Amino acid sequence: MTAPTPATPAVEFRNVTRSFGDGPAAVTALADVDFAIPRGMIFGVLGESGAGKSTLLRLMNGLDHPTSGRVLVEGTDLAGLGKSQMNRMRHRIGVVFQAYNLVGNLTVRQNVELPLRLQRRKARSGPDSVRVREMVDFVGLGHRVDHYPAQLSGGEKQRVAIARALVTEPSLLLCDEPTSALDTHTTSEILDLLSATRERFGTTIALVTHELEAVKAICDRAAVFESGRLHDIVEVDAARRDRGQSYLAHVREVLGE
Amino acid sequence: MTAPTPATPAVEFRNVTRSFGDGPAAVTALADVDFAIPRGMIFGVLGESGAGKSTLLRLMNGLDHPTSGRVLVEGTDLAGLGKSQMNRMRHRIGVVFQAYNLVGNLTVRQNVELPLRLQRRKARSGPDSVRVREMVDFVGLGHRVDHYPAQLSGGEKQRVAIARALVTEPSLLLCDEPTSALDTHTTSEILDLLSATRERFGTTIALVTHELEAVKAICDRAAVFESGRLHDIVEVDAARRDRGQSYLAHVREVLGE
Amino acid sequence: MNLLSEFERIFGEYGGEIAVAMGETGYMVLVSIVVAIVFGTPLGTLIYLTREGGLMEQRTTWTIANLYVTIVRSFPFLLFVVFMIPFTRAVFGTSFGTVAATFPLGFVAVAIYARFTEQILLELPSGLTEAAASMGATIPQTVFRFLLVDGRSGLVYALTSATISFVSYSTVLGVVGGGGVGDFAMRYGYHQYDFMLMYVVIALIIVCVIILQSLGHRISRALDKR
Amino acid sequence: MNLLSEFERIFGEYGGEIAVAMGETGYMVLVSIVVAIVFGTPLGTLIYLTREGGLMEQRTTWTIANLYVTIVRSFPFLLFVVFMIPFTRAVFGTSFGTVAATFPLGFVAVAIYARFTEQILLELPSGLTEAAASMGATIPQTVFRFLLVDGRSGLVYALTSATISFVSYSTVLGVVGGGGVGDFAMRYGYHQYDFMLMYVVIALIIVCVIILQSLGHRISRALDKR
Amino acid sequence: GCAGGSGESGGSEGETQTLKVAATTTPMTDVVQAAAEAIEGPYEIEMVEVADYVQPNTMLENGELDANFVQHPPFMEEFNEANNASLTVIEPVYLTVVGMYSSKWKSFDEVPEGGKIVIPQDKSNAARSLQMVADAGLIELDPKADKWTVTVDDITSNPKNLQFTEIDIMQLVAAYPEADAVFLHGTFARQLGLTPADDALITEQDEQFAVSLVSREDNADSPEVEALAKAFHSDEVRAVLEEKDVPAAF
Ligand SMILES: Nc1ncnc2c1ncn2[C@@H]1O[C@H](COP(=O)(O)OP(=O)(O)OP(=O)(O)O)[C@@H](O)[C@H]1O
Ligand SMILES: Nc1ncnc2c1ncn2[C@@H]1O[C@H](COP(=O)(O)OP(=O)(O)OP(=O)(O)O)[C@@H](O)[C@H]1O
Ligand SMILES: [Mg+2]
Ligand SMILES: [Mg+2]
Repeated sequence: MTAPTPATPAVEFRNVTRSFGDGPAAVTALADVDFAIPRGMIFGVLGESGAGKSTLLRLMNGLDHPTSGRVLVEGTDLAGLGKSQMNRMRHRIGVVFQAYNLVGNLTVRQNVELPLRLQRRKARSGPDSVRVREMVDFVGLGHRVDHYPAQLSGGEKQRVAIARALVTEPSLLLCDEPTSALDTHTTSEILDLLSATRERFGTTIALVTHELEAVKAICDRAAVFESGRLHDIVEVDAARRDRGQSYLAHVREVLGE
Repeated sequence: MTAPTPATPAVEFRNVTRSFGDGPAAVTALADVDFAIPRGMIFGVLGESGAGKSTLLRLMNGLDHPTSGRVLVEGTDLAGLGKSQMNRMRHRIGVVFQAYNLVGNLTVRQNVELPLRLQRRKARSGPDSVRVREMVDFVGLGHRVDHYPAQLSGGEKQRVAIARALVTEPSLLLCDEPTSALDTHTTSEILDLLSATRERFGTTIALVTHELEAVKAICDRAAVFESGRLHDIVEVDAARRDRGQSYLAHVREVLGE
Repeated sequence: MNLLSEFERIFGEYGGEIAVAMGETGYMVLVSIVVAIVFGTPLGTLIYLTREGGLMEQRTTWTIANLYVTIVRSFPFLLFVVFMIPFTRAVFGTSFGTVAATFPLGFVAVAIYARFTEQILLELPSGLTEAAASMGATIPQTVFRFLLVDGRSGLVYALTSATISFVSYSTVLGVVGGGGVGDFAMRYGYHQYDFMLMYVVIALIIVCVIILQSLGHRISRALDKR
Repeated sequence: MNLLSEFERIFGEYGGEIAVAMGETGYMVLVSIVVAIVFGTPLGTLIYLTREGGLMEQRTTWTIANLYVTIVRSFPFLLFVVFMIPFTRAVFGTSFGTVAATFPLGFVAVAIYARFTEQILLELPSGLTEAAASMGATIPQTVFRFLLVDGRSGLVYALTSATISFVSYSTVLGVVGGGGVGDFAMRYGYHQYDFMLMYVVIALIIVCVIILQSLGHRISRALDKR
Repeated sequence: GCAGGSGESGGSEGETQTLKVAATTTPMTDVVQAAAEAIEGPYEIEMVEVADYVQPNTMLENGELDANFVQHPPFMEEFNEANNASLTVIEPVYLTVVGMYSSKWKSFDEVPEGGKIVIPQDKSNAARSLQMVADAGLIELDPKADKWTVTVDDITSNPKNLQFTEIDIMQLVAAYPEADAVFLHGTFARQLGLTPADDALITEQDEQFAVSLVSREDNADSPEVEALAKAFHSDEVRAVLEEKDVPAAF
């Protein structure tokens, strides 16, 4: 399962360093990171807690800026973009935050609709409204569309965040531990969805995760970070993939009853 | 590895139901749940997203109340406790929240010290201050003691939350996906710590997690929930436990390079 | 003194005038509320956006907007009313009467509510603006679809609180013939030492404000889904 | 008119009196700040705690505390000063002078700041009180070690905002011989038609307030680590 | 010129012309109301109630009013001088009996060392009260200073070391219970159940302090102000003043 790799990569980091604070309390979140994500690839980002993974993603859509070095998305240096150019760029980038960042006073449906509205697509009717419905159904919250985030469980919130990121069919998708609060079963469904999204739209996906199983399941390649340094880039052996088991059966198998 | 099981269980649920709202939008988070956690046991709680796991934990320390049925902790019905009795009970219960719930204006050290301060133990000096230091060091944040939560990564925040829950050496520890934001390596260290805590203090631990590996590694028994119903209770086969591998090696192994 | 017969006397003798005065106060306060929403909310949002580290950091704009709010709020109100007279006259052709009196009150209302708005927005979690940015929201979109959405319950509660200030400020407007219940209480009660009348009217004001307050409270709670 | 020579005249002729008046205002505002912190913060916290769905839900207490705040804030201030005269006299032996005038101002300061405190606490995330409860924190512990800790920047900023209100209110106190710069501006500027003097004094007030405001702003930012 | 006059004036013949007259409190407002009933010709009076003594003059000078009825001539002169204005007295209407009152002492001689004397803060009324205290022999005033514009600074001798507090006219009543002596207008004294004759330590009823109908130089001779003057001299007004126990100045 090799993704198409046209000339310009979807994302390119050129000697990127990002540090916070100065003096003895300074923290170097990323140190001289240099790599590229080819278009259409599902790219895993691995690393221990605090290794710089979230920082990496934030740099990819300009929410944060490198202390030195350059970040290019689809060949464009983010540092060179004006405000509205940046906004247009971001319309093509979906993000699932580690902390979800849902809008508390909007219902599930409204949260998922939001990015479409921002892009002035008419979400009330037409194919977009169908798409909103589809996404919410897909993440298993069809019966909760009119509930507010405060009424949802952790995993349910995370699923809303995923639906919100996917609803615009972005060409680049940044996922920060998108299944951390999800059980194995839901996780594998989400991973399937990510995989299918790439298949159908050629979406490039950067996937931060601690679950090696997830990397194994859908990533083409994964970068391993250690204390801000790019330690290694690992190619995933597609042959070792396996899936499709009932949840309880899986539990029993792993726990050995 | 069987835990001691004295007569009164650490936690007991008697036909507990918890539902939210009414009418067609009503959600039954837990339906007629009946089980007990013997003292000194590490008890896994498994279940898909929205199955009722967080609700279960919240009921165990009186943060939430059953719609019907009774919750007993160490033989005491929580519904019958007065305010100060409840507080004293809670002093013996540590909680790691799914959303961490750190105090944003307190440093790492101050956050960890907090439960000791509340119990009017002198944390500035004496063994408690050593213990704070120890816990912070243990979760690998010794060099970040004076940083604030906003300066930490997701996993680092989670580690502070764990240190805070453990610092008082509680007799009952409630962990809501305590390693969801942590990499495999840190996760296994935390699991070791939980295991050692039980060994040393006889702490009863309720561990909500999606990581079957975690259950396999340290739990004695696990309950599987499905849409609010207790679906099954699984005994963990201790023989199948295995651990101790370098992180990268583990990555390579799982991903098959 | 027989309280009931006192009430009878007061409402019998002054009932009509009290009703007119209530109407005047209602007018002044209502206009202030509208003006506070229409100009105060944007001004407070502007201060929030252009502040150091804000989404639209812009020192000059911030300084001017912030200065307006600070100056108008710290100007002794009675003197502010006097200060505004030439402008009031230029706009309304007259400097007295309820309508003209509302003009200076409007400026104060805007300043008060702008500050409230800023305070509410400052308390919103940073994840909210982060989410907006990540979706490529323009500044207006960030404001209307994120900040004001999650800030709405706080804004409504603050508007209630501000309205109470407007009522209190409106009582000073008797100086330029603004009328209103406050002025009525002053005029008949205080200046003519009919203390019973004065306290009855004040009680009326307070009752209205309490109703307003609990209404604002209720709406605010209903709007908060977080 | 030569502005410089006007200034010379004003400060030459009234410099000493302006200094005294500034001192009086400083006294009134300082006392208000202290009283607001000492009584306003607890009162606002009490309203927050005893509200419907609050940590210490208690209808009667909430109603009384909330009523106090609403009534004092909506009472036309000048009339409130008059209303308080008997009490002021009972406490201070006199109802005149700066010290006595500060008495009614104190009540208003408490009410204003209590409402601010409540508003700030309401905006804090629910995870905070949840964490406190889970650790078995008593109510005072929840307040001092959680709510006031995470609310501190908002509280400081609100105190700045409230202080500006106190300055504004203090100008009304001239009527009971409270003195202060506001009264000075009224007396010499307005009632004796020295408008230049009036605007110079107002400018002085505004400059002081701006300094205060930026100080409050700075402290508030420094305290916010969230 | 007639700089605006009153907004709705200058209508064609047969139409009623509305005259705006400002007043602050009773008994002035009662007088204006009585005058409104008494006025003859194609005029009607609209009373503008203003809770302040400066605004009626500013408004009148600016042509927003046709006349006002809030003050005595010295107060008006003070305004004219300070603001370069051209207000002019049309008719004195009633006399104010002012006095110094005390809740503690029967006569000025009993006022102790360091006694607290509360007086109004506006210049003319302040001068009036100081003059009364001087007449009682408790202080001496600079003979070079004008009798009706003296200030506390003109006190040349104060053997009892009396403390003077200047407050708003409206607040004088509140000062009565605790001051050693307080300046009160007749109407305010009556509110406290005091009568000038029985209760005042000293009274004064100088005719130049008659509360007067005031207009501008540019409309003083106009027919409408003439009609106003006549109305303020009517029997209706006299009846109101009698009812309020205020001595008429006409
Ligand atoms: N206040 C509420 N109003 C309505 N429904 C609620 C409320 N709180 C929780 N729920 C619902 O109750 C169910 C159980 O929630 P709970 O948080 O216990 O799930 P969970 O098992 O912890 O899920 P996760 O793994 O996603 O965190 C969910 O469907 C959730 O949406
Ligand atoms: N504002 C800040 N000030 C100081 N240090 C910061 C700040 N933001 C992030 N850091 C530090 O930078 C490092 C990298 O953070 P980052 O959030 O990228 O980690 P991560 O790999 O996503 O970790 P996790 O898996 O725990 O989420 C961490 O050590 C973090 O504490
Ligand atoms: Mg992260
Ligand atoms: Mg949960």
